[in-house]
Amino acid sequence: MLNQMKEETIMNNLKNFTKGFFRENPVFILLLGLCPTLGVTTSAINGLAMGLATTFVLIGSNVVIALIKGLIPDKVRIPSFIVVIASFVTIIDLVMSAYVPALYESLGLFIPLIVVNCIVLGRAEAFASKNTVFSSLIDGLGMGLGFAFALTLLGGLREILGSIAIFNWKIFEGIARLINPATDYTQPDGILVFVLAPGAFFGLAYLIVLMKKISK
Amino acid sequence: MEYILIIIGAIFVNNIVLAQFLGICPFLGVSGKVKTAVGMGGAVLFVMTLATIVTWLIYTYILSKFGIEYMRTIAFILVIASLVQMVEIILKKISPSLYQALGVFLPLITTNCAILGVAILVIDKDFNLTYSVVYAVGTALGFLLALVIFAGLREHIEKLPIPKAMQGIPAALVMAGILALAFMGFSGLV
Amino acid sequence: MDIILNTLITLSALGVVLAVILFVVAQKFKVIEDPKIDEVEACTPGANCGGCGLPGCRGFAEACVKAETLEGLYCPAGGNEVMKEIADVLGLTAEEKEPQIAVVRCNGSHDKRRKTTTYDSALSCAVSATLFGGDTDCQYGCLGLGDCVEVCTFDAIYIDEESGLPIVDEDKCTACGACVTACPKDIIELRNKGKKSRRIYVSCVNHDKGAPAKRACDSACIACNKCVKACPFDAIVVENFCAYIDYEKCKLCRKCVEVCPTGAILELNFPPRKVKVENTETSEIEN
Amino acid sequence: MAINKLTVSMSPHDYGKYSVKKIMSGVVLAMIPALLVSVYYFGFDAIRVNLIAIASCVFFEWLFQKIFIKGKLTINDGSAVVTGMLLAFNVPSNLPWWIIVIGALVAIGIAKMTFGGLGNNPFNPALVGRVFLLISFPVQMTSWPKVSVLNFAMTDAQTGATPLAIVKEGLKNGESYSSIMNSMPHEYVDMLMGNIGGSLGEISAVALILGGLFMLFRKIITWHIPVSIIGTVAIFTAILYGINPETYASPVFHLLTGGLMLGAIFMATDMVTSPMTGKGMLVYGVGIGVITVLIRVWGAYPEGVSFAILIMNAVVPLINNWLKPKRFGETIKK
Amino acid sequence: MLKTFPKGGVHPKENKFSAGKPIETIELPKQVSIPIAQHIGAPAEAVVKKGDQVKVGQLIAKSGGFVSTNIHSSVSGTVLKIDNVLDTSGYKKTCIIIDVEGDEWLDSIDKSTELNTNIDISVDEIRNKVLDSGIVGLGGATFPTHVKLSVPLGKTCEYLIINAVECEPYLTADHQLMLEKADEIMVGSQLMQKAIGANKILIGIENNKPDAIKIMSEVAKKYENIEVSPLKVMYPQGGEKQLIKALINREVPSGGLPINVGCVVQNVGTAFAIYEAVQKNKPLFERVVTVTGTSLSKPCNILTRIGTSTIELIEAAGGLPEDTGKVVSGGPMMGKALSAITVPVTKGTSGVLIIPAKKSSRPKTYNCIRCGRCMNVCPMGLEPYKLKNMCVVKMHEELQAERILDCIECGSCAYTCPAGIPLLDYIRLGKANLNKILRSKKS
Amino acid sequence: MAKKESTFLNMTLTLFIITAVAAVALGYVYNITKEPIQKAKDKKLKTAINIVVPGADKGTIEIETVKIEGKDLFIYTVSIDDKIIGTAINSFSNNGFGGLVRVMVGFDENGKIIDSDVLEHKETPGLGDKSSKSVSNWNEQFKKMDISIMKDKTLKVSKDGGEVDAITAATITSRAYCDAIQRAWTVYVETIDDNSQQKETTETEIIEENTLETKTVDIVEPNEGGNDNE
Ligand SMILES: Cc1cc2nc3c(=O)[nH]c(=O)nc-3n(C[C@H](O)[C@H](O)[C@H](O)COP(=O)(O)O)c2cc1C
Ligand SMILES: Cc1cc2nc3c(=O)[nH]c(=O)nc-3n(C[C@H](O)[C@H](O)[C@H](O)COP(=O)(O)O)c2cc1C
Ligand SMILES: Cc1cc2nc3c(=O)[nH]c(=O)nc-3n(C[C@H](O)[C@H](O)[C@H](O)COP(=O)(O)O)c2cc1C
Ligand SMILES: Cc1cc2nc3c(=O)[nH]c(=O)nc-3n(C[C@H](O)[C@H](O)[C@H](O)CO)c2cc1C
Ligand code: SF4
Ligand code: SF4
Ligand code: SF4
Ligand code: SF4
Ligand code: FES
Repeated sequence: MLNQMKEETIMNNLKNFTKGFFRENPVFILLLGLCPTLGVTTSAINGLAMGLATTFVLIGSNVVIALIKGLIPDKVRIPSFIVVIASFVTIIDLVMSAYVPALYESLGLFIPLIVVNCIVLGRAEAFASKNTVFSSLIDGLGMGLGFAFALTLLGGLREILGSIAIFNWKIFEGIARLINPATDYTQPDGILVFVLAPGAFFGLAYLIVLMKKISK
Repeated sequence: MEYILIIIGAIFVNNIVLAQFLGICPFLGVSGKVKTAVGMGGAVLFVMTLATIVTWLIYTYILSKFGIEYMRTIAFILVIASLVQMVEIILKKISPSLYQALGVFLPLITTNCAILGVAILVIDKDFNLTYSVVYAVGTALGFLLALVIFAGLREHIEKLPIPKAMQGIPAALVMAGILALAFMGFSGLV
Repeated sequence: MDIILNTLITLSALGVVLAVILFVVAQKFKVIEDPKIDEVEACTPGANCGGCGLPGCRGFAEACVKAETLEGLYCPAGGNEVMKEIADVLGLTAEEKEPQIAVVRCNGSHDKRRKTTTYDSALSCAVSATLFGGDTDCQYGCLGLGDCVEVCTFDAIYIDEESGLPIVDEDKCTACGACVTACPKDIIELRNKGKKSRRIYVSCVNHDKGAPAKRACDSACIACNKCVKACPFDAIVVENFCAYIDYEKCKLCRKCVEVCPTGAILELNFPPRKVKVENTETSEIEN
Repeated sequence: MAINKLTVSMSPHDYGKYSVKKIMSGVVLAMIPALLVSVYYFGFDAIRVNLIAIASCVFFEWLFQKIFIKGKLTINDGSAVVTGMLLAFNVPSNLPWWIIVIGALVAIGIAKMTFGGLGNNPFNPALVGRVFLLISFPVQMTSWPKVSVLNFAMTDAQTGATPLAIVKEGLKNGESYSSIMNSMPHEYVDMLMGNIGGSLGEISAVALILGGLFMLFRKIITWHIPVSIIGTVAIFTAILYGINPETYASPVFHLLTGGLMLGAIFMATDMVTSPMTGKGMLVYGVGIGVITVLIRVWGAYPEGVSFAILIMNAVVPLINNWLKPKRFGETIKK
Repeated sequence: MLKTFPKGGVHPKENKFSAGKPIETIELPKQVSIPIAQHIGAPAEAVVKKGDQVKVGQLIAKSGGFVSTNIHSSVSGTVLKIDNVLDTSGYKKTCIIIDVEGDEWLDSIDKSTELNTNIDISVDEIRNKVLDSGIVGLGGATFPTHVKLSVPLGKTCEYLIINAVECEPYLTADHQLMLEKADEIMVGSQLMQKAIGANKILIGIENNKPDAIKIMSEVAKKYENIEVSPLKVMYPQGGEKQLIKALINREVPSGGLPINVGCVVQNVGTAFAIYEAVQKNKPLFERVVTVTGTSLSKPCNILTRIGTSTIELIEAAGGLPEDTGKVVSGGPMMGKALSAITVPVTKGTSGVLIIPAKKSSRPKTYNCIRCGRCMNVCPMGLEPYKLKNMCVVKMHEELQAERILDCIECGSCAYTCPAGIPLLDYIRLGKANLNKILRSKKS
Repeated sequence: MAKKESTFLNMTLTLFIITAVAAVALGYVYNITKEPIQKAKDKKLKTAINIVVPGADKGTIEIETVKIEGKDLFIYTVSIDDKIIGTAINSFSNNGFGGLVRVMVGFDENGKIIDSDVLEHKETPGLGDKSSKSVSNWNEQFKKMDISIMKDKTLKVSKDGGEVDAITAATITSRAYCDAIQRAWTVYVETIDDNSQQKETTETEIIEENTLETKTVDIVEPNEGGNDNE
């Protein structure tokens, strides 16, 4: 009996965890948090970093909010949540600028803007304020990783098309080096649009189409 | 002249939506109809200007004074969130007609990252108060322009037989992409 | 340490000040919308088919949340399952409905209904219906231009190339009724799905007298009354030169099917009969 | 008795003489003079670029129709050919084939078929393709081969800049307009006839105007758009030139160089992406003219017609909403 | 410069083959089917039953309401049955079917042909006679004329406009009528003028009928206050709103009637029918029909009894050509394609047009290329391409705001569209749907 | 979950407590990260200088700020054991394709360029960004350039009759780069020449190698203006 219940919660948690990737992917399906999605995804690594930073905030705020949900009067719920979220954002902001300054710089303005990312507040409202700490954590992790997944995918796509590279590894040049380490081959530029603003829109548009097809 | 250049730059060259990627959610969300787009744009213009002034003052006279600049994110968002609320209440009292026009959009603005983004940008750019206000107005006008143009486009294609897979957001994003491409023509203007 | 102190003072002051302000404006802090609406909306299929008669799934969710009982509120697309979920969310009880399905009451496939004219206008049943009775001599039958197909959000209905008639996909149709309203000829009807999806119905709606009806279409109902006499349960009436089987009364005995001289009565999903029957061909169309 | 089954259709039962196919083939015809000029000056390369562009546009049109719009195929309406030709007209004649193919893919795939094909695209496909290429491959897209009469040998032609680029660079370096023009290797006559560097279809103003007149005559286009664009550019640049003839180029120069004629006559007039009413067309044309001059004079790019047209394309729905035809019976209030 | 309406319009090839052909009569048919609904408004109610003997001009169906009118027998004989018969609408409708026996007219009808210009008769009497005789507008809409002759309270009518435009290609019935019955038309017009109290009669004739203009102008001199205006040839000048605009430069407001600008518009045929009804006591049971077509050997104008099968008219015009693809009741722009050539001629049948198979199918359709041609030719200043799209996606409120109900269904838009889009098909559908919605809102 | 009743007191109190807790927590984190942030900044600066003046990371750096055309220009004098090994100048040009371009130029004691690199720019990726070392080796050509020999000339790209090969299709950026170097050199010459102090020097500070770890020296941050995004 007990076992079964446990199993059920595990299954539930697993569902909470995986839904963020496809069925309820914040970017492709829910269309939330599009600014960082478009703004920072000039490369896969940027996308991944942004995604992970958001994940951190999501987990943190979800957990804390799930912890204190019973103590907060209804009418100051939102401001309280915002404070919690903003605190985590500030933490990640400080930490990143201290330990990964280069990455921090390339993400720029978008780190503080995690505060207004609708996913974070949305999750706090819709999930964490109603569920247990543990499942909120799982939910935050799932959603966050789903977000990171989307950003990495888009970043990867733009990087491949725009600079013919993936995770900063230049594909043509890399292959040429693998074959002949001494080569002085420099690869041509990619399709520049994809590292610029329009490319972000195009990339996301067609990824959404693709994702809808896949998740069907 | 300088102010005009800031405004032109903010509207065309570094359009907040098409070049800086801020405020995309409302850009996609509230651009179904030209009428609502104008309403939202107006609300953003109003709140963005106000929020920029208030946050600039708070930053310069409180955070900076105490040496706690790092608290700006948390302070700004708190201020913006309550500002929006206050605006809503006050508007309702003093100008019901304006409230009717803007009211529904106000709550959406709290989570519009363009507002917070501009508040932070003017700090980053070390603008003084006048510059900041001009910049905020220009940016908001840019948002309004992009939103209205885009709403026109979306109203137009809504009536057309777009392939099923592309309907809605994907087609809108492609149009936004082409629009961004076209707006690149303005680069170097300022 | 003074940094922490400064932070503490500033932020707390900010917090308190805002709280005071917020108390004043407390009522209005967030979009006042019952979060239950979202929850209920999440339960709905999200197809926005309008089958419930309300503007989209969100409209339905709002109505559910507002309503005190779920009576009269039914999501045909989601069926009883969804209604149960919604009821659970709202702590109410859901109405159970017998599952229904759309049936197309026209048997006039290309080979049974000869074309007398060529239609050459916009490919829409509604347009065609404003122009004339149809490109066959039957002015009641299906026009075959697929307005019903167009409106179905579930891809549950398609035009069969060979017969030129719409066919409802049993598994996909949710009985939302969109096609029923779309058909300008009022051919489509929602009927109880029946046990094991077995159904019997008169697949014809023509109101011509027997002779012209038969001339126009081989499997028209000619109002011969044979089925009325054959039905042991009084489930069949003939009105305006056309028979109609009441699905509440019909017990699926299939006697009427056997006696119908034109094969206008269709039976669906029955096991094959042991005894030989003449007009099996009619059931073949749908299967 | 009737031998045939009677056809039943709604009125009207008679039809006018225009068809999409005829209109499109009319545009192709109108482009022939400009094409001939480009062949004259760029040789075999002009043909090569045109063929590749047209073939790939038609191919992608076919492909995307297969994917997106199952069922009826309408590639034979000729619009893909027009798009292909105009794309070719808008690129340098020495562009590598794969870049042309990418341009065609963008023009047809992204700008046109995404929206459901002919007539649904809010933006001019050929221009989307061109601007996409310009921004993606600025090196290749801005190396203009020098013109050389009837050069059919496939030698690597020398590259030179367009008059607009020469003037822009010169002005930016602080030279005066008159001194730039003095050292400019081209005369106005060259610009009129096409003896200048540039995209392969934009060089000859005369050939383009000829095509425009043909289209006007055949009622494919109306005068509103070309006249308002050209007029606006002329007036705007004349004012600037009047203010300071040393830092601003003359209106004649602006009219004859770059893609202005090509844009005003062939690209801004694309009915799919331009306003419906005459008044709307005038607003649209003035908008294009103003933006073109803004970009040419103060922007980073030497040429702004493509961008201007695309930007005004985006405004077309608003213009259409705003400037509607006058309704019958509107004057008297009920 | 000849007058015309300022905005829109097209000029299709005129093809008036039957112009100048005198009005002929043909052999009586063996059987006629007379629909009880030949007019706008409520159908008439049959007052005869199977087996009844009827005479020519005898009332066989009584007006079924205010906007409705009487139907008379066009032949003498026995009522065979009352049954559903396929008619111009494409549907089977109730018809009174009469077997023809001889040609016995009611005694009250004055069969003489001499002109009676005496219009010393009261207004009420005119209206009653018009109603009794079952007169409807013969210009196409078949609107019961007695309704139009009753000017609503509070409105005054300055002009009676006689619509002799006949802007439809091919058709020549009105043209021929003017050539042969100019005087009768004038008297009929004066009767109407009297009924509505108009000061002046304007007759608008398109410039492609110079002979009619000449005769009518000449005859008009004999009467007071009648003016004949030649007009530039432009379809759809015959539409009453366009005609009013062309003649007196007034615009009927959206949703309004001509009476809102002080006009009543009547067709020449109607004027002649009123003459016959009032002066000769002759109900409306026959009319002039143009039978025409490029492939027809003898295009002609025929005076035919209502209820005659279309095929008999075609036989009289030289028989149905082998390659016939489409038979249209009316002109090519507004006429209705028939689904069978057996349908009976009604009061509204102004012509029968035979179209060869080659020309009978519509042009290939492409997507709309937004060329704006439809908009430029729309005489009502509408945007047909937009209306069509909105009709397809069922945006009914927007359709109303875009004034779809103003569309006069002239077909200029569909005629001119280079993409071959059946614009009018969808616009009609949208209008019908919108009207349905509006009606249900009202109730 | 039952909703908590909202009263004035508990609302204020809750917000107060939450903000207080947040403030303390953040202050704590701030204190922890303060040093690493400072260090990261210093390191960034040092790395940047080190590229153009090798050995800077082991030396002491003296910073001087000069205002030209409303923009700050920084002069870093690098010395090891009081021996000046070179001067790095954070110079700029407004004429880039995307506007401002900042270039760090290192001069040896003879006024020869040791090396140079772009610090900050808004040029187009794939074009103008080739001026950056991390993207291409285009700016290698400035290495060891003896700019002093052109006392009366300005540095120009070959297209304008100069000696610098422009980046393909990015002449504008190349010109801006030359412009920045030219400016750096002018400033360098002026600061070397003690007499010519017309330029208003705003501040001078010293970062010393050993003290860096402990002392919090307020470096004027070179990266003002911020990199908006992309
Ligand atoms: C619904 C309807 C109501 C009308 N009511 C009147 C009326 O009250 N008085 C009148 O003089 N004409 C009336 N008319 C006649 C119109 O003015 C017009 O003459 C008739 O519809 C035929 O015109 P058409 O062939 O241009 O459509 C009415 C027409 C319709 C369709
Ligand atoms: C597009 C269009 C064209 C018309 N053309 C004619 C015409 O050529 N001659 C005519 O008598 N009526 C024509 N009508 C009908 C007139 O609008 C109007 O109904 C008629 O003149 C009224 O007279 P009636 O009631 O006597 O028929 C046309 C109507 C429309 C909508
Ligand atoms: C999208 C785009 C971006 C460009 N970016 C730069 C740039 O960052 N730096 C630059 O010098 N030129 C840039 N250019 C090119 C300039 O417009 C100009 O053509 C070029 O600098 C002239 O150089 P050339 O003389 O080598 O042809 C860009 C061009 C395009 C189309
Ligand atoms: C006058 C005229 C101008 C045209 N101009 C263009 C053009 O600039 N670019 C293009 O892709 N297609 C052009 N077309 C072809 C066609 O309209 C275009 O491909 C549509 O935009 C595709 O939907 C033109 C067609 C016409 C009739
Ligand atoms: S077939 Fe008809 S009832 Fe069934 S789902 Fe489709 S539209 Fe609804
Ligand atoms: S069932 Fe009705 S809607 Fe469907 S194709 Fe037949 S006529 Fe059209
Ligand atoms: S919309 Fe109506 S009125 Fe206008 S042209 Fe078309 S059919 Fe005629
Ligand atoms: S005429 Fe045809 S193609 Fe042209 S705008 Fe109208 S509907 Fe579109
Ligand atoms: S993420 Fe920027 S507005 Fe939503």
